[in-house]
Amino acid sequence: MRITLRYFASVREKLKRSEEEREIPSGATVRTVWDILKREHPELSAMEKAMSFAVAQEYVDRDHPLQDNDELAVIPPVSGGCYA
Amino acid sequence: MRITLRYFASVREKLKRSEEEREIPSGATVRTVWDILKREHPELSAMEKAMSFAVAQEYVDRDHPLQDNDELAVIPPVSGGCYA
Amino acid sequence: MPEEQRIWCAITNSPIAMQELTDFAADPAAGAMATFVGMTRNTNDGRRVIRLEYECYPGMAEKEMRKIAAEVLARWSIRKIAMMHRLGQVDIGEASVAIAVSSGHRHAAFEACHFAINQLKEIVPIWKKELYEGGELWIGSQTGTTGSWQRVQEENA
Amino acid sequence: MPEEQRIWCAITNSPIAMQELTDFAADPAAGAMATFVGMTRNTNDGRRVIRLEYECYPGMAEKEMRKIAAEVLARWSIRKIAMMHRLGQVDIGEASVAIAVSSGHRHAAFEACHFAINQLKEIVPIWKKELYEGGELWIGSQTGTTGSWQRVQEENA
Repeated sequence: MRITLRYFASVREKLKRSEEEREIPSGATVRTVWDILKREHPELSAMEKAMSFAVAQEYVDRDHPLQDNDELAVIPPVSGGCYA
Repeated sequence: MRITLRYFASVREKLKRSEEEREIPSGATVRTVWDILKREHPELSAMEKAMSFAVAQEYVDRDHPLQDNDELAVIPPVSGGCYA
Repeated sequence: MPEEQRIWCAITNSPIAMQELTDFAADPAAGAMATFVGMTRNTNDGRRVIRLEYECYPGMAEKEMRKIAAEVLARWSIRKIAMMHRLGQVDIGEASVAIAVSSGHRHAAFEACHFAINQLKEIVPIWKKELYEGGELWIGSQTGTTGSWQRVQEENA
Repeated sequence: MPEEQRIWCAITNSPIAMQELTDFAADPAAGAMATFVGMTRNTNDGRRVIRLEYECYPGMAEKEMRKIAAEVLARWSIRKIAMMHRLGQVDIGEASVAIAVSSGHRHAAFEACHFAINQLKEIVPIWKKELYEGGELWIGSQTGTTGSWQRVQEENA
């Protein structure tokens, strides 16, 4: 099946792109895709604990099963608002 | 000795004046003057507990001794700000 | 920064211009500003309010406001504080009081701003008369609540 | 009053006009309005900051802001809430985020406004890059802190 991946902020800069489409094995979860990304970009592992994920613009955990045409967003630690 | 009395809000309306000068016995305290006012205007007694006093624009307690030329303000419960 | 550049307290007969308070409180080292605005509400205690009328003890009211502002600077890590109170007639929806506090950190800004309005209502010699449908009333004076001075003492106890 | 008249959440590329937020939140039944404005500070963690640059996950950021606003209305007795976040370059002293909450009572207004900014910083998918003298840095990403989703879970636990 095919999904769209969205990258933001530090992840977008590390991967040098803001989105892409990918073919993934049926039955894949968020974790499956994240493991693939970490294999391709080992430097992502430094943010292992800090990373969150959203499917269809809702936060999901890593066991969330993916479906064809899903949009999966890789969400580094958010830092909206001000410093204060 | 002679002092100036200042009245505000509900007290001003009850006494129908915002200030006056008074001759008071030497050695008088805030309480002395307040007792005189209550004798003249018994309706003030309803606010007995709620009343505060200031001399020279500083809150004082009722035992505060008065001096010649003092300005004594009779301060009903304050209600600045908004309702909320 | 000297205290007079960090505190602005004023009593005014004109409508409150909030922008002036936030302009005063703004500071390049402040990442947070909390403000509070108190407005005349259209009902109170079941009465339909027409408007409020405020008066103060001139001189002492400003002094007590400045004391609150100085206490805020002493208790919290605050850059600047502006406090303004309006006198005279204040119609529904109009502001009678406004406070702006800037700080390096949002928690300090919120706490200090909340403290400032609480203290202002408790101890600054300002009074409001409520004109409602059917009468008028000096707010605070109708009940035998504790006086401002006693509250000051309790605060400091 | 229907929820869409009580909540206004927006993300903008323009400078934040605070007056628009307070105009939205004003209400004749509200006696209190608390606001919060977050601005770019000139230093952070000992670095001299030049400016910040914000980006968001379009669509999801607005949705998460609306969720926070809806939770505020559910948890406190609030009349209206307006929340706005700016994207792109935000210079020193300029506002990146602003929140206005109106209420019948000041305590609810303060608590709700404080809650809203805390939540916004925790869960809304917005990121800031700090340009400082000597480099640049995605704030939040440099440390192995807990992710947004884990924080959402902890909040709800």
